[in-house]
Amino acid sequence: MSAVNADARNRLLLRVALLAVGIALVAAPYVVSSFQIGVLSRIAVFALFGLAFNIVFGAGGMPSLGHAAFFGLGGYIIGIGTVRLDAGIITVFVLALVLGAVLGAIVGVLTLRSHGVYVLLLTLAVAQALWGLAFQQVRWTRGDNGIAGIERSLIVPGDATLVTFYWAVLAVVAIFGALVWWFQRSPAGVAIVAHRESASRLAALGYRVSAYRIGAFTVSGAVAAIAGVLYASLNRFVGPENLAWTMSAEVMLFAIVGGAAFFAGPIVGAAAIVTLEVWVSGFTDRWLAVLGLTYILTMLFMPQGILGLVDDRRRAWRARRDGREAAATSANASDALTGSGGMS
Amino acid sequence: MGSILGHILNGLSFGSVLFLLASGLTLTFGLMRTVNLAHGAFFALGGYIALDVLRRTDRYWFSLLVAILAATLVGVLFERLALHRVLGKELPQILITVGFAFLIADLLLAYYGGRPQSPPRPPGLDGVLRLENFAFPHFRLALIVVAVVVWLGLHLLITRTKIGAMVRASVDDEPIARSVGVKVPAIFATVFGAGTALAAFAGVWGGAFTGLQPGSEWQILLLALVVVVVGGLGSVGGALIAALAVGLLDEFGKWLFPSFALFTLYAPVAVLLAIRPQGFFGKEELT
Amino acid sequence: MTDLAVETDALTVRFGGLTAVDGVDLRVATGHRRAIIGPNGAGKTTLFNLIAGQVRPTSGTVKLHGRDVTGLPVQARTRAGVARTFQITNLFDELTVTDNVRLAVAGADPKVRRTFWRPLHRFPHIEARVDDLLEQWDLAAVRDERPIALSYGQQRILEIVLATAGQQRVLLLDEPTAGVSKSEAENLVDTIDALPRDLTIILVEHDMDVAFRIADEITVMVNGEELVTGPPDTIRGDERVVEAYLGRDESDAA
Amino acid sequence: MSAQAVNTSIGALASLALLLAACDGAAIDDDVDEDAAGTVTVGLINPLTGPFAALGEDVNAGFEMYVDENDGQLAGFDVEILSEDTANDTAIAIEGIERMLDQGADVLVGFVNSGVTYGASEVIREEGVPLVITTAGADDLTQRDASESIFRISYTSSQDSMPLGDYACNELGYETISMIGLDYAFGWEAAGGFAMAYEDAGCEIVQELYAPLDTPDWAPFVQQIDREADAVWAVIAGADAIRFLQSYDDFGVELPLIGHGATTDEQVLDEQQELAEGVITSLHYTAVIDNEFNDAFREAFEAEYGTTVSQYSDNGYTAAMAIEAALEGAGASDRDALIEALGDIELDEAPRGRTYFDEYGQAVYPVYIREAVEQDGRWVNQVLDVYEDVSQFWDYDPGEFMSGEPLEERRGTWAD
Repeated sequence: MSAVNADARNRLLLRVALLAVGIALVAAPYVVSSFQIGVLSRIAVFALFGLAFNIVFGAGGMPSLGHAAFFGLGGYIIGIGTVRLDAGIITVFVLALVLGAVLGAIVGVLTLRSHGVYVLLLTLAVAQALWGLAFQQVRWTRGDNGIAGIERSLIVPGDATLVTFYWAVLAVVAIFGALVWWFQRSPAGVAIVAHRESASRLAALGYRVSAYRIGAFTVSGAVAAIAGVLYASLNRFVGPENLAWTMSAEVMLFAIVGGAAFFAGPIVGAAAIVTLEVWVSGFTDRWLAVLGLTYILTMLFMPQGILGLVDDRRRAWRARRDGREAAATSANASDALTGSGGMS
Repeated sequence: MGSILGHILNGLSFGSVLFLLASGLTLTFGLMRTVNLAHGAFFALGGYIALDVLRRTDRYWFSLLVAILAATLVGVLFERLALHRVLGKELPQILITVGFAFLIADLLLAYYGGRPQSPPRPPGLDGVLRLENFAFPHFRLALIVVAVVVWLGLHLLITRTKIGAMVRASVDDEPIARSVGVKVPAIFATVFGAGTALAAFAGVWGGAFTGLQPGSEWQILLLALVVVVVGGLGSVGGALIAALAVGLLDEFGKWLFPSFALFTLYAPVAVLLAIRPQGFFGKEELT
Repeated sequence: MTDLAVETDALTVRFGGLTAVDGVDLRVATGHRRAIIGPNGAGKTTLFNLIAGQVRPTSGTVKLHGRDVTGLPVQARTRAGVARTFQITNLFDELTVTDNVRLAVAGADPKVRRTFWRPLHRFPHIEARVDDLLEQWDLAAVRDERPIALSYGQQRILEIVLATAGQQRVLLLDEPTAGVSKSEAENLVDTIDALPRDLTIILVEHDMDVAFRIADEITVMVNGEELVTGPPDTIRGDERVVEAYLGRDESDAA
Repeated sequence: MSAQAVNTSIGALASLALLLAACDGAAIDDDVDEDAAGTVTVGLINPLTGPFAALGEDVNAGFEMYVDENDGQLAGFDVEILSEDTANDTAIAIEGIERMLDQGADVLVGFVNSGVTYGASEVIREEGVPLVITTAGADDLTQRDASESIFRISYTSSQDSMPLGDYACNELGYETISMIGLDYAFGWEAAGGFAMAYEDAGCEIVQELYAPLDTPDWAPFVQQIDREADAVWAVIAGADAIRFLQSYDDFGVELPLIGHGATTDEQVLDEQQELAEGVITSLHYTAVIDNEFNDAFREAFEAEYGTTVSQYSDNGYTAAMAIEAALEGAGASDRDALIEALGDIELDEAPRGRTYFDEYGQAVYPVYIREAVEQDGRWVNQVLDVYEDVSQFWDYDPGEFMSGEPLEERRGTWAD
């Protein structure tokens, strides 16, 4: 009975907190500078990219190092579509969803026989191959020069200022973020997590495991491509760097730093890493070294991410309050989380 | 005739460079199950240190030795202080090595600047073998020999000494390995150190071939990964055959269809991984 | 004879040079309970894997209720009515007990199984069945826990719940009491014994007492071959069985 | 479920707070003291990490040195210098630009990678801030995509190759040439400029080869060179240039080698040394231009930084001179005044020689025909000849030049 009360209270707390974050984000332009609006926009786009990635990584347990492929694909769809072919924004979004999903399905099929580090290498190879295509198929991509002049006004109805564009990005991110949330709670979404925990058990329950693996990549690819569309319109540019493997590594870092086992992990991770980058590059050119240290320290001391730490604290606090010995469960839980980000 | 022979020798010598780049990577993976994505950074570290010492002392072999020792030391420290703490966890290992690569490469850039540099060829190997209608540099011939020697050394190390078995036992079950008297930390540090030593050697000899500049660390890593993946993760013999095959393919591929080079390298690797994740010569893994 | 739930014909599988299962002709009538016993390495679990679909035979066929399923993958056999538990507990450790059961129930319903736009807990008919199962198996109190928080006996029970949630007609139990404490094992055997009689059960068991208590018939396997099949009493007195076990035990002890 | 959700919100709130705090720290107050003479804020935007870091460092060093030589003032204005790393990535560059604009940058100087320049040019145009490009070469930045606020003190990719087309055909007497270059826009445009001028001078391109950027082994390409040609023309930069010359030497290609200036740039010449001996190239700069301004620049730079001057440090240095001249002309440091004045500047005391902008914002300057030689123990690009007032359109009519097919798209058509 007290559990029910606590549950209701938590729900209420959650809604209030979400509302507060939402209001703060929407109202941010009235408080912060235009530079900071740019940074917030970037965080929002990366958060969506991270959510998409985490379907495969955190939930599905498949370490992709090739998600830049979907992200860059989305960028080139809006780049080639609007700058070279005069397509409308609806077409761009539909194409990004469809082609992102198709590429996702292909990658999903290719990785069916792979596990762990082999998934990582395979996805890396696919993304690198696409990078090579983008670099060399100059007639379409303009190669190294990339495609500039992507209009932000495509996404914003009416007047495209930095602020209205930011709101538009927030809206798109919120919509697709909510879709990812629904997806992850659906039977298919839960089955993807279950496949990570035990593929043999899932198959014995009547699920075709390969379909759920492919499904994870498909949905992930589609949403990542949407994030790529937003990123290209934020920069008004798309080039081979949108497909670079460092982009794939960075999105993995977002998920891990935030906490891959949590839905909001990639959001928190994107906010933390982008903020760190912006802050560090403000006073030193050695921000790559700082980024490198971040990778190392995160894996050594915070493998379950920021939310994992928060979660541990909360469990410990609650355990103390309940006067229960909680060390064991907490330790177990965090072990499980660490493992879940890894190879199944 | 001379032209075909030239192409074959070229392909083999480039393949030998690829094998040198990949040998340390395949060693650490094969024995420790650790994918060291900082491999390219150790390559650069070796190359830059050798150049630095050479400029100060003008003694080639001394600078080569210093570079290898210094990189090995860094590798051993890195293994002890960071990598060892995530023993057996693939993903944390991968991200830690990525982070270390960023760190090392950025510090190298800060210290040595960004101008392209190139460690010199070893003394005495500057010449060119010239036959009638055919020229081939001594250094490239030497690389082929060195690749075979390195392969032989690794092969013997793994099959003829107990170290291979001890390392594998330690990876599979550290407590048991400890209980039968294997000094697990020392073994891992040694193997990782050997991997970085090979990377540093590749940085000096392979570096004389490929040059050094910011970004080399990833370029070299990606090349090495292709070789290691094609050969089969952890298979030293596989890596040698794969390196030579990729070298020859690259040679003839560029000769026949020069414009698709980047794409042609990665697309077949992706397909190979999809069909045979363990590569051509890797052992099937039960997972 | 059409009443056979499981029927294998000359079922054989080789791994490299090793013949793990060698020409086994297993026939289990619908509603019967069959135990498969034998020394370690006799091929019992492999035989299970062949029936459930985890392993494909080198030769021979597997029929379920008269239908040839030899070429079907695991999930298709599950849908054809075979359920199984695993020798080592095999649950979704990061999901709650409820979600474990939900997935099991949803697995039998293609419409739900393939849904990706509606939360798993918003299917009333699934929820009703999940609640029933949790009640029926005394798991309601731990429904929000992760499996790891359950006792080992409860985990084994949860496995049986998952396996039977889709109302399968053949249940394969792979050493259900292995690693379970004496008192919990007792409880577990009672639970298995109380399963509906129209459910065909095949179990691999090390513990003779359990096998003899549950099974209507017992098959003894040695070196991948079927040594003898018969009612418990016959088996108990069969010299070949004693010899197989004793011979094996001696070599084990050595 | 709900526990996780609560986490979610706590985490999100915490990170938002973190973000706002950090951004606050990053925003430097832009109320620079406005004394009588006024202040000009210059934003340097160059790659300081990644493969082009050395180029960015040299540009920044050249720029800063000129400002230092003038005691931190240009035309009586106090100079405040901001600097951001492009990291060779458009998004990072844009972020840096936005930060500098936030901090009140009046003029931007930089860019090495043309793609990044194109990507960032939208922001720059929109903000109406003048940009002086110091390396990025894409022809169209000052041709088909020219903008009144964008100037370029460095070359267009094809500009410096065209004089050598004339020189190779008419002075060196090579009637047939095989071209080899890096397979990306810079390579195609540089090769296109050379080929067009060379063929219009009456000679013939017989082969066109391209190798990908970062080609580890140049042997397969070098061996394909047509040995029947009179000479080889190359455009290969950075570490590729070292590897290329090594292979060219190893495989005993006996043909004379000429090329774009980047092939034996001062940044790689120290490594190439005798491999580069006798290679003739064209560029708007060389460290050994013989005039008092260049002598002073070279000596001061080498004393300060300990490395050789290069076209990049010259580009940075000359960019500072251009901004000084514009401040002088405008008498003000606001963006519009600077844009207006930059178009009219004329630099007579630049180390490279007389330099001014054409109506598209592209520098017109002398182009040197240079030969790599060893001089007093150092390797330099000695001046053989000079073409004064070289425009990005060479001797062609700008309208006709731009109505033709872009040079980058003519890749692969020259040898036919």
